[in-house]
Amino acid sequence: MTITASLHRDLGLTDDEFEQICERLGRDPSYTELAMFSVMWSEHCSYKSSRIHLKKLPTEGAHILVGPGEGAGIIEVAPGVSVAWKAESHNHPSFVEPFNGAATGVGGIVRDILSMGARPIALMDPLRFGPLDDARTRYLVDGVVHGISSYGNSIGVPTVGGEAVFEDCYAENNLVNVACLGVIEHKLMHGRAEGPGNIAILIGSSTGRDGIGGASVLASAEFDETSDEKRPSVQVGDPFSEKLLIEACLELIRDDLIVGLQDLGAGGISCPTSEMTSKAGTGMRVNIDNVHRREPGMEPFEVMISESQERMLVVVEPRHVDAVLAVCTKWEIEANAIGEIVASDRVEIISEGAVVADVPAHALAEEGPVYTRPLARPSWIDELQASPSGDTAPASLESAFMAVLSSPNVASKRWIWEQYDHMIFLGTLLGPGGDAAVIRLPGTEVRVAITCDGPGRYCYLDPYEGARLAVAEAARNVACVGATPLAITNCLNFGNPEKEDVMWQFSETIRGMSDACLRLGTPVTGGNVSFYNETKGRAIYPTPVIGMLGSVPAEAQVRGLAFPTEDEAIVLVGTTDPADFGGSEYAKVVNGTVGGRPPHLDLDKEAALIAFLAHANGSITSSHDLSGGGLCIALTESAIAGGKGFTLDAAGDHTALFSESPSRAIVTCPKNLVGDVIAIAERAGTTALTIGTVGGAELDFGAFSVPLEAAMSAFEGALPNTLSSNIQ
Amino acid sequence: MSTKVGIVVFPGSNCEQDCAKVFGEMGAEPVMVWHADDALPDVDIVVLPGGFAHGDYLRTGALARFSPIMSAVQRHAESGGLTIGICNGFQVLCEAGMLPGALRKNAGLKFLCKWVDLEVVDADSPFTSRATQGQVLRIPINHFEGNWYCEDSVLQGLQERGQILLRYADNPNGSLAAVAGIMNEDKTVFGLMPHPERACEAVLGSEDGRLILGSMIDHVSAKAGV
Amino acid sequence: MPFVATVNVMLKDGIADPQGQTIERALPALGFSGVADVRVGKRIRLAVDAADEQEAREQVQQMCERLLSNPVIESYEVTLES
Amino acid sequence: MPFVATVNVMLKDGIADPQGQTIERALPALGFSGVADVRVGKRIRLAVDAADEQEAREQVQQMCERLLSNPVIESYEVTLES
Ligand SMILES: Nc1ncnc2c1ncn2[C@@H]1O[C@H](COP(=O)(O)OP(=O)(O)O)[C@@H](O)[C@H]1O
Ligand SMILES: [Mg+2]
Repeated sequence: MTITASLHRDLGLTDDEFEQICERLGRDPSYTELAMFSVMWSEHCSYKSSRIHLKKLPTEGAHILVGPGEGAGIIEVAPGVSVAWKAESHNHPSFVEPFNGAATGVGGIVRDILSMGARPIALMDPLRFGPLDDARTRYLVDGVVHGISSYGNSIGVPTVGGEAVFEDCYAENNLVNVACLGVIEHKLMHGRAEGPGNIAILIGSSTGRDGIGGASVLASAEFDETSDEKRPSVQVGDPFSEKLLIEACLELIRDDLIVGLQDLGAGGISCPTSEMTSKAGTGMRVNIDNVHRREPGMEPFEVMISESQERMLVVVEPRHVDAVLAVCTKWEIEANAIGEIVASDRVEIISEGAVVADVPAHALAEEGPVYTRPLARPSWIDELQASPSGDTAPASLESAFMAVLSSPNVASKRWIWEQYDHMIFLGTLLGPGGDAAVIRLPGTEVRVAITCDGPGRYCYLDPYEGARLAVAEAARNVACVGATPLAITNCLNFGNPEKEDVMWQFSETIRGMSDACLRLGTPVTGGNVSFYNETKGRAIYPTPVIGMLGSVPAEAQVRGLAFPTEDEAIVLVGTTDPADFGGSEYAKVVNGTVGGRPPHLDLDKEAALIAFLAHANGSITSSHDLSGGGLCIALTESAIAGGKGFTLDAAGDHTALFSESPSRAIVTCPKNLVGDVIAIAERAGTTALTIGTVGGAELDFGAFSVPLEAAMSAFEGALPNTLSSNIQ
Repeated sequence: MSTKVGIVVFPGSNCEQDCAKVFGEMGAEPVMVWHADDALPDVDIVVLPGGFAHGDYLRTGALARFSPIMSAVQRHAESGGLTIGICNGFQVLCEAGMLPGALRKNAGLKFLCKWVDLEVVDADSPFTSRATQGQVLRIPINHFEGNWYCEDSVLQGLQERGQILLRYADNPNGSLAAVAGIMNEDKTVFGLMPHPERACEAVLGSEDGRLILGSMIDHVSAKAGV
Repeated sequence: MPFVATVNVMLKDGIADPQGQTIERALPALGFSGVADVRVGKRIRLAVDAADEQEAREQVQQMCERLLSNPVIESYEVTLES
Repeated sequence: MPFVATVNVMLKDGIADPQGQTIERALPALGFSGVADVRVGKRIRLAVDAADEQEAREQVQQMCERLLSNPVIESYEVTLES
């Protein structure tokens, strides 16, 4: 095949990028080389639009062993005990084919964790869809959840939490983010191809024409009517092979048989062959005739960029090759030596005796284009912030409450998480349904807490404030279950970066995330950027999803949100601003408004609340943060979880009940400890006030009262009633 | 001399470590047994753990029943040794003909991971002796294919011979007669969809699983005592 | 001699079919009326090598009995092309 | 007029079929040799009521597009008996 003038454009490369490629090579690229550059230099692999911004994030911390740039961040959560924590997006593939798109999303993040030498032990799935009254959306929800369920359950990794948010802006661009937690089992590994003479072995599934151009076409081009033609590049997941791959790789690491390993994701074989050598300052000579294939007649370029799933590349000393192959045979997965590490700095691809590509590894892996995209604060943001926040009082407090309680964003997500194995490993001390999940690491008493939060509406109203609020809520959620916030991963979902307002939203988000992470002492250990979540010119809300990791101090009690005992006092910690309605669930559901400014966040007050939740550990019996829906929803969730009603001392109006002021939580304690609890709060630098008592079968808000039973059926029924009986 | 428990690992099994941990904490001695071996080590109890043997491809348990180890498991049962199949292990035992019936997709056509209440139908067995008849056990289920079925005549026989050991209090998957766990005629092989190993620690929500796993250990010790 | 076998595996009559029932329940909502008795089964295609059709059929039937179908709940039918 | 429709749904060529591959890899160990190209699909039987064969066929094809098959990765074929 020869290079036609426009070929690089078909592959998603600009004329300018094509020029740079020719410069690096000192000649025109071969077709195979062009294909390799097109995937490695795609937005998805090269972060060309986001790099200069991501550099500004705080990444340092005493307990951070590995920061951004590798398969996953590594955090030491207890002396000698380290975990890997990373989020990924699979948005576009999941919109094209929800079941397989979501399933392969899980497979991809799990291999990222595995590439660090960690055993994947928990998953979370932050999801965003359009409104549920649309049949196509219900099909997407069902397919995505089924895909995550079938893949995650089958590989034996529990899915212990996530998010499910339904907004118009996601109708044509759903978000399927997946976060994975792993624990270093034997030793920390690096994706480096050290040592000329060492052998590169490809293990796992055979290579077919899956997702040809996936990275550059599926993940990096805005949707339009033609996206139908992109469908042939759909990839099918095979959780069975993934499970065998996990066990085989961990055994290779345990027996010290490999020098380095990396997963094959977007970019296919092009990715590890260039990145592992580039990192190690070596080169690799690859004979792709040895790549085990599923289909006959594949072109070299297809082999090089195929995104067939469930594959890893391991680098092995010659003396260990046989042992490595033996382990793979035992686990019944295919393995073939495809390359040799060489002293040069080039990746050389040989097919049927001919050199089809010969490229400097660094050029592919590191020297991708870096863009300083133009950005500008859009004029519409001023109008938006000046518009009403939607805080006007309801006709009936009670019907407003029932409406918010049964809104899909607030209602129970049980319909989703009951489809996920959330118990395997016998370590799920707190599973889905609470503020954060608490996982006891296998073979230890070490407990970590994880949660994911991404308040898109706040970010739409003000990306800087929204990003700070996202980090604050995530930290608050792990603090509520008894943990100390340690570090975050993130998944940054945005529209088209070639548009000034989207790029502005992105830079503001980075600024906000940085400020919040610095103040709360939670560095960024890595993450993922997904641009082009935009259809026919309509972008999603800027949606930074924060994955917070915390550790529960050895002496501390793990705490749920359920009201545990009758007659205990309910204490509200933190102050409520009656004006905090911008982007709130109440404003959207009751007044049909998304406008004004997001709730005001004072990071010092947030830090104070987090300190309180730590210091009060011995005195309080439950805690639950206030988020979507405000105080009345938090109270109701704790009542339903505990199967006990409550009575408030004073009748609050809608501002008291629905305001979404951050830095607040409700806690319960025996009445005789109320004094201590309030004192602890004041010492920590926040305020606390007794607002009611646990007990009875009514949710008595003073102004109105609802039977616990009625609230429960509204809360539990909302999702099943709309999503019941789908086809699988 | 502690009870030796052989846990069979098929490619795609994923509850083997959980079973080993729990049996270990109960004073037994777990050993992993690879499916491709054709002999069992010297063990008193065989466990077919939960998971997705061979990816559950074709049918759950359809490929696993052909694993070389299965004929050794059969001999173990025939010679009076105890065998328990949990979830996927139950499916394998049905496919292998070591237990009657078959497991279809859940009536609700959804994977279900949740806590359920189980009624002990018969406490006079090596698998339920630590419980009492009619006792309600809280143990989680975790499956897509747990909808047990058999022909009426077979069901009758099972009822008459007291081979149905556990029933769902609130049938979550459409199983015939709400059957959650059944035993073979010789009282040596027990299969159940719920996961007793997930209910052996208070902080995880229940310790009722110990009544089932413990009954097996008791049975072995009693025999050894004789 | 190469043959291509097609095996259709269906749940036996009288055995409830949750998949079929779910589809049946979903159809009216999509505007399809007058649909009944929906049954969902498997269709397996494979290539076998055998001396003659006779032998090929026996091989495939063997596979069905022992592996491709579960006689407790399923029935099967085999068709062969060479 | 009542018709009985049979719908065969198979993965499109080129789309990976892990299930088929796994079965194929397992067969030799189970004593079945000389088997290749295993593909696993769905077979759906249903009864439709329509004015004539023409209308019945159109109805069922609609169902395939919207519910019975996943057009992104699967192809289907419909046969009708009255
Ligand atoms: N897609 C999902 N998968 C699994 N669990 C989910 C999902 N969506 C929500 N959940 C769980 O439901 C509970 C409520 O979610 P959410 O309202 O986002 O909590 P919060 O407001 O504390 O962030 C959490 O425990 C969360 O983990
Ligand atoms: Mg919360």
